[in-house]
Amino acid sequence: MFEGSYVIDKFSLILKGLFILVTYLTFLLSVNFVESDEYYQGEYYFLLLSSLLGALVVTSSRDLLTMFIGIELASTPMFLLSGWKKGDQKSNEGSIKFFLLGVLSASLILYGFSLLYGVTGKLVFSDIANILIQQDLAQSPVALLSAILILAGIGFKISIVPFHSWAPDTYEGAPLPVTAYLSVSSKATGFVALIILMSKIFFESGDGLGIILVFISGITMFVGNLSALQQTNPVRLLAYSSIAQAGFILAPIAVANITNNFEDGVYASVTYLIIYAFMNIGAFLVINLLQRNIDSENMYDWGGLAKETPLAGIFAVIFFFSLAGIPPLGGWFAKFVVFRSLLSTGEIFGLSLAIVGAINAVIGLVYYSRISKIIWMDSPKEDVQKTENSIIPSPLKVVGFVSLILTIVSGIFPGIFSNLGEASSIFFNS
Amino acid sequence: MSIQPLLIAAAALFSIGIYGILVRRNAVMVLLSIELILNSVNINFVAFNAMLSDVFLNGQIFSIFIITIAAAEVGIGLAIVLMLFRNRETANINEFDLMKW
Amino acid sequence: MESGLGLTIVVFLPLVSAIFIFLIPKKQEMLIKLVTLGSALLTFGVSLIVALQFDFNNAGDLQLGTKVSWISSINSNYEIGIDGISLPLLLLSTFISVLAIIYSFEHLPEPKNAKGMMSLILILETGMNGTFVALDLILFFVFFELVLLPMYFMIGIWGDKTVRSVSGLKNDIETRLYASIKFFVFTLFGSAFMLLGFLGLYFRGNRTFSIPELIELGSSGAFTGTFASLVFAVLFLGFAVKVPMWPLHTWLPDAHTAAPTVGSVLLAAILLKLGSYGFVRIALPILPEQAVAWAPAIAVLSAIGIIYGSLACLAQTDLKRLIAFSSVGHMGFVMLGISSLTSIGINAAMIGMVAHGIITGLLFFVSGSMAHTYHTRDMGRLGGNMKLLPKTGAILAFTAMASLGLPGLAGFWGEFMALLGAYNPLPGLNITIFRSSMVAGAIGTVLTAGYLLWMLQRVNLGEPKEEWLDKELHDADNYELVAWIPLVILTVLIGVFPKLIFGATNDAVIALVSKAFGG
Amino acid sequence: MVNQNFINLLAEGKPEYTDGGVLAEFTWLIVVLPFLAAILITFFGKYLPLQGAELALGTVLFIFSYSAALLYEHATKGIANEFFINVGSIGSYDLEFGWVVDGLSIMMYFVVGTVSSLVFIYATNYMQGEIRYTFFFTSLTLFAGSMLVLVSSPTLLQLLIGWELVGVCSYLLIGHYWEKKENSSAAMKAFITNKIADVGLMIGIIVLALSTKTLRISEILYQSTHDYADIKTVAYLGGVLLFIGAMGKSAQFPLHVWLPDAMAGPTPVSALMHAATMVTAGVYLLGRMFPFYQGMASQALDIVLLFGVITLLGAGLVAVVQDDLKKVLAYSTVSQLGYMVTAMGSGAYTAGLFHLWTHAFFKALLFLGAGSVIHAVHTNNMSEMGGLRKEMPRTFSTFIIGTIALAGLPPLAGFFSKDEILASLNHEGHNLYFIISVLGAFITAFYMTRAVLLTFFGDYRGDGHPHESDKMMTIPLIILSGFAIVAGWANIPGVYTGFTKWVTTRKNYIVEYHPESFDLVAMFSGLTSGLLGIGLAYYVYHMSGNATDGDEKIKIKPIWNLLENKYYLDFFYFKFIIDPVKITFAKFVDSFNSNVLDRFVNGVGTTASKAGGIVYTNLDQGGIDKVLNLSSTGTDTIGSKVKLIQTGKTQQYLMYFLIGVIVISLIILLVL
Repeated sequence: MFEGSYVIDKFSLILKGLFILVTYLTFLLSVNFVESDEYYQGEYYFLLLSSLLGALVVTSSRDLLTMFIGIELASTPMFLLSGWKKGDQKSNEGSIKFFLLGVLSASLILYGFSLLYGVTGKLVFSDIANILIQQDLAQSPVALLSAILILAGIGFKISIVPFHSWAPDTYEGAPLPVTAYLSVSSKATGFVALIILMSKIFFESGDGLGIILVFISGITMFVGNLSALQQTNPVRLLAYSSIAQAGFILAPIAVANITNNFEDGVYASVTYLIIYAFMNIGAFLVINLLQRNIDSENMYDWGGLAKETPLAGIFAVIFFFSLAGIPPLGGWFAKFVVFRSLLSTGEIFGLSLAIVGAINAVIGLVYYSRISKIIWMDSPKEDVQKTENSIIPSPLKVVGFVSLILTIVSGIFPGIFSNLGEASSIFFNS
Repeated sequence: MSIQPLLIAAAALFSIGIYGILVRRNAVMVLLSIELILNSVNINFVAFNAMLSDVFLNGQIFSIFIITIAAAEVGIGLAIVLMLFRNRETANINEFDLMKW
Repeated sequence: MESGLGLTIVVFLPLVSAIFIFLIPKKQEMLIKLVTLGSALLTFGVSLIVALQFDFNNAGDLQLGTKVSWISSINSNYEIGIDGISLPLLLLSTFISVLAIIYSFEHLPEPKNAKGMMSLILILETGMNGTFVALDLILFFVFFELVLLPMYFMIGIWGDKTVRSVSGLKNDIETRLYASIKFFVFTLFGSAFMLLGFLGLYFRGNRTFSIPELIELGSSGAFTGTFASLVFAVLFLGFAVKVPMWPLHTWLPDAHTAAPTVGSVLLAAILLKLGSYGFVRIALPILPEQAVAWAPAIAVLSAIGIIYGSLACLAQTDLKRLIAFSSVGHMGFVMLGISSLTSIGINAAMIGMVAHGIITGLLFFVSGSMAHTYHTRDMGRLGGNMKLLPKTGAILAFTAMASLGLPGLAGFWGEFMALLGAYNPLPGLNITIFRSSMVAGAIGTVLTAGYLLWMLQRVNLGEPKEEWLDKELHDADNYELVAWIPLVILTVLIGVFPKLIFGATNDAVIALVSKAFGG
Repeated sequence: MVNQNFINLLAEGKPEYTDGGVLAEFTWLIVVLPFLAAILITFFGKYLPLQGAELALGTVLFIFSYSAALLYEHATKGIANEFFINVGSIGSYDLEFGWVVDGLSIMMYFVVGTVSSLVFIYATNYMQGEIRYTFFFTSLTLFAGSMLVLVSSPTLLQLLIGWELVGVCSYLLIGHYWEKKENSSAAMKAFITNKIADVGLMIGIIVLALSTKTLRISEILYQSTHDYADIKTVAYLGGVLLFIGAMGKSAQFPLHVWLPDAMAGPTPVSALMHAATMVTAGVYLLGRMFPFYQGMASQALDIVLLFGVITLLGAGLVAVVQDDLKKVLAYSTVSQLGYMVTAMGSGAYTAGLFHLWTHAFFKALLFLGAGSVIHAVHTNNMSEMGGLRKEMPRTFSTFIIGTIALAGLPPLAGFFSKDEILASLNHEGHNLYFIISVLGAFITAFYMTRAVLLTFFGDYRGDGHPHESDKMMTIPLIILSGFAIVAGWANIPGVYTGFTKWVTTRKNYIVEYHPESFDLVAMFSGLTSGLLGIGLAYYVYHMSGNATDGDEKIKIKPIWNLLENKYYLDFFYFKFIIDPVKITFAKFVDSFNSNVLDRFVNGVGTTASKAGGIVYTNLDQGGIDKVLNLSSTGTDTIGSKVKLIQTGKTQQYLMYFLIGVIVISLIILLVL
């Protein structure tokens, strides 16, 4: 379509499905939030839908302009949504940080795009790649510089170190459903863009890019996980957790850049993204549910909360341990495919990254288990005020059970999701 | 006409914008700096288009899109700044550090 | 039964029941307990039927299994089956689960919550049974890890609430919290790397996760060199943590001490076996060359474990902690047997595993019960238990005797045969190391006798301390006896007639050894 | 299940033995029955009129009659047969239980049966009213049963099982009065000491089994008498290791320390243990494996001999200084076991077993007699006895018979057996050992006479009025004294050598010296030393004044102290082995575990957490500030830099972002 700048293939369809489902879950998550205060309902949903549209465009875009529009469309509404709690200064502050960094990153992407255009004169990825290869420019400094600028710009969206600093603040400030959306859909959009760019344009750019990505991926895991260990605010904890997870998702792409085996890498990343989406939404839901019952943002005050809302307690166990990657919950398979793609060629960077990943899986367990530990094992703190709120609204229940089923099913019958991942990767083989 | 001066101008504009982002305290000024950066990209695109004599005018089209989007972003940015200003009675972005640790 | 139906039922019935239990309202405790017991009994029954269908004449072959595509994209299959090596452990697992549930009928620690405990036990059982029947590395891994969550919560929620100081940590911490996370992190640490090892095998081994296929490849020398030694190292890490082998054992005493009675029983009886079973099922046959290279190290570590565990026991004042350390020693014998790489040694390990499961399980039952009755595990305060709780005391004495490897009881075979195996390891192994390890192990038996008798003297014998005299102490009730007596009988039966185990394992072990090591 | 194996028994030499027929085939009954009885007694004993004692009695009486029948059959026709039950295979090894019916085992069955029966009868009365009466009989029955498992064993495996079961039963019985810590400690000591020795046995079995590829004793003996190379290389080692095992059970120096302490148990236990069921196990083992020792491990026999001699002398000397009547007898047992082991060591197979046989009867007699005395006076100490010969005439007269038998005066049992040992030593040319053994005989006579004098002569020094014991106790005494008299006649050189024939089942394997007639030198020196001992003791403790002063007259302070402290062996063990292990090592390991390993683990945890803190606070949240602060401290700041430093959070994040870009660019473009 449009001379190859907009394609419909399995990759895009599968990811479109994911985005739509995630947005739907976010809607459900939002119903109560939007109703609970005097927010602008119509605009809220409109903006979310706009963002969804952007994400859908990105999955299909195969030229610079379409992709740029998609990215902007996906992220611009989020600037507003993250500041949706108008009276809340934290929300404002998160919003401005998000905005400034977002715009900066957009500019960097643009600058990179402009360089690419300048070198090749083309906008469509396949053309660009052809010319880069023909004229032996794939490893030229200009191409690399544009790659770096683009990487930085997208790195912001997927919040990898060192472009992650906005994430904790914004996550903390933004309304919870928006945070969930940010950490899932926005991040996925970024990854989709990254996957497309890396595999369509920069696949010949030499090992340097891949190696730097490998390092970024490893450092991201460490920084995310180690910082998450320090958090007392559960949302901030999830923010750092999602940073660490980004490291995992990035890892296969990074190694694919070195080995040029994008099929495996894309397969792993997409599978991870799909599984990650549901368990992360579930995790945010858990925070949401628990916060309804207690008036404290310090999770260490949440002792014994599971006894008040056992369902939330069970959700907490499922989703957080799934994030930690404990079988038979979905997260294990996500980690597994990542390890699998890292080791597939037995090349040293993949191997090292796999070891780093294994260590990080263990570190991650410590803080992922913490919330379950607090709400199930600790005794209630007496000085914290509790709000009786035992009835869980049905939209939230739906979100919970949908995510729950998907998380568990993806752990027990990973075939379903891995087939999606595999299907999506086929395109990249040709 | 050589393309270098244009590119250098664009790069300079870009750097000025970056400097502005980093140094200006007033949020509005920061927004303006962002405009500078976006415009530097525009110059790039247009210049490249001219240099390559791209018959599809891809660069030109791209820059029009950028202008549009820049406008939208500044609008959003101003909205956010306004909201902040209402709540904090200041537009100094250095004072926004509630979530320091 | 080519469909593998029986084994599938054995594996998944508990899980299905656990889900079913989730749906029963919390108030109907009796119903929950009955459903749990029913499903565990049914599972045990089916496992017995499976055992009857098992062809003992071909115990070396994998039987009664099936192979269904599971995760096609990575060529991982739902491949299950049992042979003489896994059958005894499977039966042990289903059996001990039944007993644990019976025991839990009346002995739920605080906070009661039968629903939670029962469903956790059932999930745990699925994990344990699954590990013993899985013939696919990924399937194995999933089941292997499945036991973590239930056990983590079992320790963390129902565990020991005493606050204690832990060296290296600034703040005092509740035993259960410390122990649960330590257990979890340790095991995950091992298994995360183990998974990498599995993947390594997958990529070098024609992209298959099937254990039988990998064994074929392994015995034909497909895995060699640095690659193989790396893979063995990570597999070792994964399994050795679980066994646990010295010096990776430190999670064990804490976990056992903190866990509720049922938890420590299942932990000792079955969970530890997952590690040693992994060695026998996966590490040795797939990487025979590396197994030979690593065997001396394993032997030495086992010997250290035996001596170390026994010495540590001598210094304990906490009854459960003592038994926990004794596990380190006993599993040392199991690993010593395995490290000899001979059919004798591995057979010894197999019977050692079963015996340790029965005996140490029983020890934990009894000690847990005593801790519950006395509200203390401090052996300095106990004493005269034979007078206060004669039934419990008698069983404790019997089990301690069994645990110290008394001939005629189950524990003897594992120890003696392991030493027998270690004296003449596989030809080509360094005989000095093995014989030294064997002597160390033999000295360990003396120390074992020492600490167990000392424990008996302090706990069971003597006049009761004054603080207990005016207290009303309840001796073992019927639920406890129903849970314990079968183990006592089994201990004697296996002790007198080891063919119960060897009959199944011997052929399988011989087949394994001859395939892997040609001996 | 049952298969018969004649290869090693009858295939060679003259088939002068029968297979024993039904009688042999059902010998397993006497092994299994005690265990069944023990279970029955445990669960139903309390409800029976005699509280379970009748079951125990019935069992041992059955054993006695069955073994008597076997003995008769054997003495008339000769039986040699063995039966196996497979209980599992491991590798290529068959694990087998079974029972062997040959002269040696029949002799042991008979000894166990006889002594047990009498002790059990005695105990029903002796233990009347004692705590845990029923359980006592359970353990006692088990004890006898375990010993039968041991002696009936055709495989080393079953031997080991019986071996350790005996140890456990002894633990139960010695610690019968476990309310007192000394008693349970004594029980533990017995168990642990035996366990240490068992390690030797265990390794010895492993060595032999692996080199012969079998666990069957007969097969091992066959190989060791037919010059098989595999076993030859390990024969010395195996022999020594097996002997270490024997040292534990048969209380040889330096592992004898448990035996005197074992007196903590009730007296019937001591009688059983010292006469029939436990301490003889070691000698039995040496006897059972004798063809192996002789065939291949003759060097090991030298060691056996050495330890036997040390034991017989050392323990005899300690017996002299004891005040506790039971301890005198205990050390005497150790000393006599020394004789048996010496005999085995010198190659006198029959003599050793013969001494075992006679000793079983008279030592049981002595212990039961001592028990009768103790029962009457409620103390073990001879210093509180005296003059009991009037009050307890039957006990006295039987005790005297036992004493004379032990001292080795003809025609009582001890004379013949001891004489044969001495003769054998003399014949083999072990002159030094011969002299020591003769000296031992002198000491034996001396301390026994001393004990008799202190106990039965002089005036009563205790409280209360002792009475003769009940019939149930004295009848066994009388029967036993009958045995003590006649048991020795089973093997009189030149007259009747039936015993030799009884025990030399595997005739072809054992080459030993059988005195055709009395060895006059040996007989003369043995007899003389015995008489001298009696005479000297009589002089010191009776003729020259009060019995209690006797000790003072022969007291040579340093030696006496040494003996009273049992050569400081216990002290040594505690100070240098047990305490270091139990306290130093154990504490060390424990603290290593919690302070090194755990600390390391927790350290990793805290380090990770600290690293998290550092990453989070310094890098993630404030890194730029620090970096810029550092770089600006040296140089005087220009305006822009100052501004940079003062930037707030948002701009710091932006800064981060750009620095990230720059660093990455530099790395990619310059480094990679």
